[in-house]
Amino acid sequence: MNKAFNLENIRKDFPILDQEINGSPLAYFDNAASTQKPKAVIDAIKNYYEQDHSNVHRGVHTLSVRATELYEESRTKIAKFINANTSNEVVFTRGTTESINVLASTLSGLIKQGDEILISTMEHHSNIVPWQELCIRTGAILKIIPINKLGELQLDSLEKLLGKKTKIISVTHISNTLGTINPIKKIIELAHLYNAYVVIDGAQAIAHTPIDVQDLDCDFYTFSGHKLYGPTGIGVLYGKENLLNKLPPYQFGGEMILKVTFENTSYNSLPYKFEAGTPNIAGSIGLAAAIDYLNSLPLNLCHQYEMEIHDYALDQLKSFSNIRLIGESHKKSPIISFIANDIHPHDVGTILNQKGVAVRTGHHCTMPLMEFFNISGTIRASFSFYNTKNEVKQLIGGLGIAFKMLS
Amino acid sequence: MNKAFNLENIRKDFPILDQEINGSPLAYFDNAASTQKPKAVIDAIKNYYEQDHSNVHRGVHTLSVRATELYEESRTKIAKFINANTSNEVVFTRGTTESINVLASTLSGLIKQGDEILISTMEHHSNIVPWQELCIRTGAILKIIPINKLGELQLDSLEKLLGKKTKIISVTHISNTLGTINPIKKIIELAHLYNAYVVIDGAQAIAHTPIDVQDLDCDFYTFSGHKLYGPTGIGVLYGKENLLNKLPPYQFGGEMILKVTFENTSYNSLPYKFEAGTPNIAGSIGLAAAIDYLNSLPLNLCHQYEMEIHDYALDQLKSFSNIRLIGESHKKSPIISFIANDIHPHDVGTILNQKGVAVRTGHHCTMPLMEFFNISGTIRASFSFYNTKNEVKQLIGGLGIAFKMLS
Amino acid sequence: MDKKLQLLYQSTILEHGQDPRNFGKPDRYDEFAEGFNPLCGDKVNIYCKYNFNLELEITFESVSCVICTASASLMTTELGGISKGKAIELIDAVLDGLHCSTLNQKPLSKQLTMLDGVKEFPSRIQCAALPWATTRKAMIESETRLE
Amino acid sequence: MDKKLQLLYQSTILEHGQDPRNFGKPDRYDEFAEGFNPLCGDKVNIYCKYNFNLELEITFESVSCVICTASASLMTTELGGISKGKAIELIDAVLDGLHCSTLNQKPLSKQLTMLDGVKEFPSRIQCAALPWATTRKAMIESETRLE
Ligand SMILES: Cc1ncc(COP(=O)(O)O)c(C=O)c1O
Ligand SMILES: Cc1ncc(COP(=O)(O)O)c(C=O)c1O
Repeated sequence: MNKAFNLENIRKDFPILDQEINGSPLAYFDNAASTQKPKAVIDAIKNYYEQDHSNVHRGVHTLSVRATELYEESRTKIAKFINANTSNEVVFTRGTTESINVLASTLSGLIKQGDEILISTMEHHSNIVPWQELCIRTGAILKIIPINKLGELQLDSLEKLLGKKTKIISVTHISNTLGTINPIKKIIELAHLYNAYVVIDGAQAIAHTPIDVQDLDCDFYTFSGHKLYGPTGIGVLYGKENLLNKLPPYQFGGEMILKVTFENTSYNSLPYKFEAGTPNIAGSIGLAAAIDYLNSLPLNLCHQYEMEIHDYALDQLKSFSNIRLIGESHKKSPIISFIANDIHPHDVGTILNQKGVAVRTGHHCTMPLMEFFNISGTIRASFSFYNTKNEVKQLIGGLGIAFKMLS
Repeated sequence: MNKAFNLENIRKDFPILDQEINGSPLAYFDNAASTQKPKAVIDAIKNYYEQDHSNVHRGVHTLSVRATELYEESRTKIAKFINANTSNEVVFTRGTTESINVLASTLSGLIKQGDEILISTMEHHSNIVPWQELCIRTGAILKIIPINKLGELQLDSLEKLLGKKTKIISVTHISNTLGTINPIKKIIELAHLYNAYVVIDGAQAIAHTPIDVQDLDCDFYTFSGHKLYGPTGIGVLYGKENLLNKLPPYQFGGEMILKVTFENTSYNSLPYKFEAGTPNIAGSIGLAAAIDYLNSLPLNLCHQYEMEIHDYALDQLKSFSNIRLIGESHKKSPIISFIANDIHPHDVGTILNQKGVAVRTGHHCTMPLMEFFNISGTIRASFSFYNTKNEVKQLIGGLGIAFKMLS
Repeated sequence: MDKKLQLLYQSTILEHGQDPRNFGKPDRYDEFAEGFNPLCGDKVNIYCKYNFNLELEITFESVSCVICTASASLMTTELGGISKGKAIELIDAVLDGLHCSTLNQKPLSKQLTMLDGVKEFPSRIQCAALPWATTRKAMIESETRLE
Repeated sequence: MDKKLQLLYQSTILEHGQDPRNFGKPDRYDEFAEGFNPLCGDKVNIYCKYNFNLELEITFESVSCVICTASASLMTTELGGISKGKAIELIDAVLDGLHCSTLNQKPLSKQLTMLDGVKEFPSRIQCAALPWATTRKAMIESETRLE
């Protein structure tokens, strides 16, 4: 890639960024919750509805053929983006949460009482509760891979937890609260020594690091479109073809069947087996447009730039003596979580918003992690390549006001 | 409502209609598969992404508040549209298929071996296969309410099938293949005599008849946004509040929880209990925009007009001696299915499309119904209030060519 | 500085938020409820006790933001010493004022109407409402337990 | 009339579609497979038998559109009397011609290249391909059964 990184041009691609909030320019630092959408994505959805919409897979007429082609092209683009072996390995879901639920539900046939499922202390609720439910249903045991005070996964503890009973390991690639990048390639290698399946929660990673599922050799990888500059309501479940073939369907209805009689029903092949009913056609097309957009950028430079902004913000934050960082892993993505002495994150968030700065405050759907750090929530600033140093200054200025007001 | 029905203006609201297919103007008669979107819906999605997008329910910042308000306003509008008692009774899903799957999955705790589930011969696969799976899981028995040669549900047979063992009746409000309008109010009344729960598949009905869930007294009502002039990837599960409260959650993760620890997790209240993960925010907003749009029309006149088009087409079709109608119920919605002697529907569909006419051909996801009529598929023209008599003439002309070519 | 913010974080509120009254768990209590805001993780525990005059003594514990803590603290100062019936009336007036109308138009003490500042911050209304709703829960649930 | 349509529904195709050759189920057969197109409901049953010279005798039954029926009928006239190896080669050439390249450029009989007309109708390609893919399945699956 010889393309140059041009911040100004990039910002023009995102219409939402150009607005004022409470009289100040918007500084959007809530990218880990959801990223904003480039014009290309919005236009793709608009064009689809204005020109090509119809139901997919079942029609001989032109609009139906166009919609089907666009839908399947999207799948192929996504497969290429994560380097899947075939586009059959890309199942469309509503998002990461549904992807993990599909797995926890359909894998349960392979799980016996006493089997063990491993997750980590830093998981998002979406990667905790489905497995808790699986354990309740099957009598399997949920084991927790611990983390250290820096918010890093303890690989040596993982090695001790692994055993013949380990059937599934489901860990996040990047922590949405701490920013920690987990050594998932190593984890996958270890897990496979014990023939355990590995599920990766890629909700955060997909936007900040290139994903190569074949190189990782992960069994399943999950992510949400809305965190990859794509639409809401669309996500991906990647699974190795032979594994997806082994699993039973998840939902039942149109598209996913081959033949239905009242006595007997047979199922369609991959990926349709997992896509019952009319899918989110516009969502898939929008997600593919997001990927096209990202591919048009110097993506590695974008990732580098995000970390520059992260490092700059971290540096600026050091000027406050009352701040404690939550998450200081050696390998980090552009997310900063912190607390400020006795000041409640919510109050800080409100004051920052009054200054145009959007941060997320609270537990970030990681309550067990909050318990580990013995806090009720954090203030989280999460960055994208469209953020600027000036916005960071705005954040720092806002924090100054908040701290003055609240202490 | 004193508004006049203005076809020309309405057609201008739907950008997709203004195009040529294979050199002829598009005549879109595939509305039962999916309706087209008015500009108001497309703009609502665009505006949302350009101005207000953020993740919902978890933020103190302005965009998050706006997104949440828009999302919840959408729920309220939908609740009002179907006259739900409270907006807590409106759960967002991907579509009808998911709504029925949620029910078949979460109701299974109430079902014992030997219990009976009733569906009808005319159901869509999405209202068959989930119940077949429920029966396999629980040992319940699936019973089929028969229909007559006109494609009408046999109420007297239903009365005979009903009994103490009947736990659930799930029937379609309007058949997507036959156009039959079922007497669901009567069915619900009968079912409740036996304390059976009634699930209504409203996928087709929602666009063609006003729905009042309280008047119907149905326990559950399901429909898809994309068949109501709204976006893909969004649908609704309506359930009576006390019943939804009784059911366990379906998917697990963010939003649907109250508190998570590794030992124990408690669930959020309605409707969030059923909405795990980031929802299809833009989809909900688009669906509400569709409802606003419909409410801006003289909706009863639109429904009347659709039936005029239907009657006109039916009349024109009578000029062909080789046509056999499939579905001749006395109460019908604007859907016409037919076959033409030995000519295969697919061949007819292809030739019609060459003349700009979009119809659906095949089994319409109702294979058991095809078996009942001993056919492999039909040609289906399904109408919307944006269709014109000229388009019907185009259909009739195309059929003439097809029949000449193929026989 | 920002007008709306100053209304939200008035000195009374800040003072109650940082130095709450009636904070703590009593040895003995008649009614109890736990309040939780899943959106931000705020937690409030409410403890109600009635003396021989059937007058309320109310305390709370919380891990919560300034708004929630101040609201709880103000609440305890308002509810202390009145009857349960009166307390529920007052609670309902406040909850209605927060969610539906305004506190200003209600016959409420000046310090309570200050909570109106939260109106400009929709996401914070539930912070102010949580202690009141939790107290209501404590009082009502104990009745259903008695029934 | 429409050029593309006329290419799709050429007289040979219409004729085979309406009066298919080698239609029916034999009393005895060596290989069998059922083909199904879930999109339109088309069904094809393929029956293969080998004579003492190991030459193929192939018949089919179907409920299907003109394109599918004609394709099956044409196929049986092409595959009848040749060896299984040759048959699979031919099948692969046709499937490749339909899905990836064109039949025109392949060393195929004139009547087979007529199926190229389907190329202008993407949703119909699987109609033409179904009988061929089903025959391949019949032949290949019988081998795995023997192994
Ligand atoms: C690490 C992680 N996992 C899972 C999720 C859930 O994603 P979604 O809400 O899009 O289903 C999120 C985002 O909220 C996340 O950050
Ligand atoms: C009667 C009926 N039920 C269920 C469905 C399934 O709806 P969806 O595919 O939107 O989930 C449809 C539409 O295809 C339908 O017509």
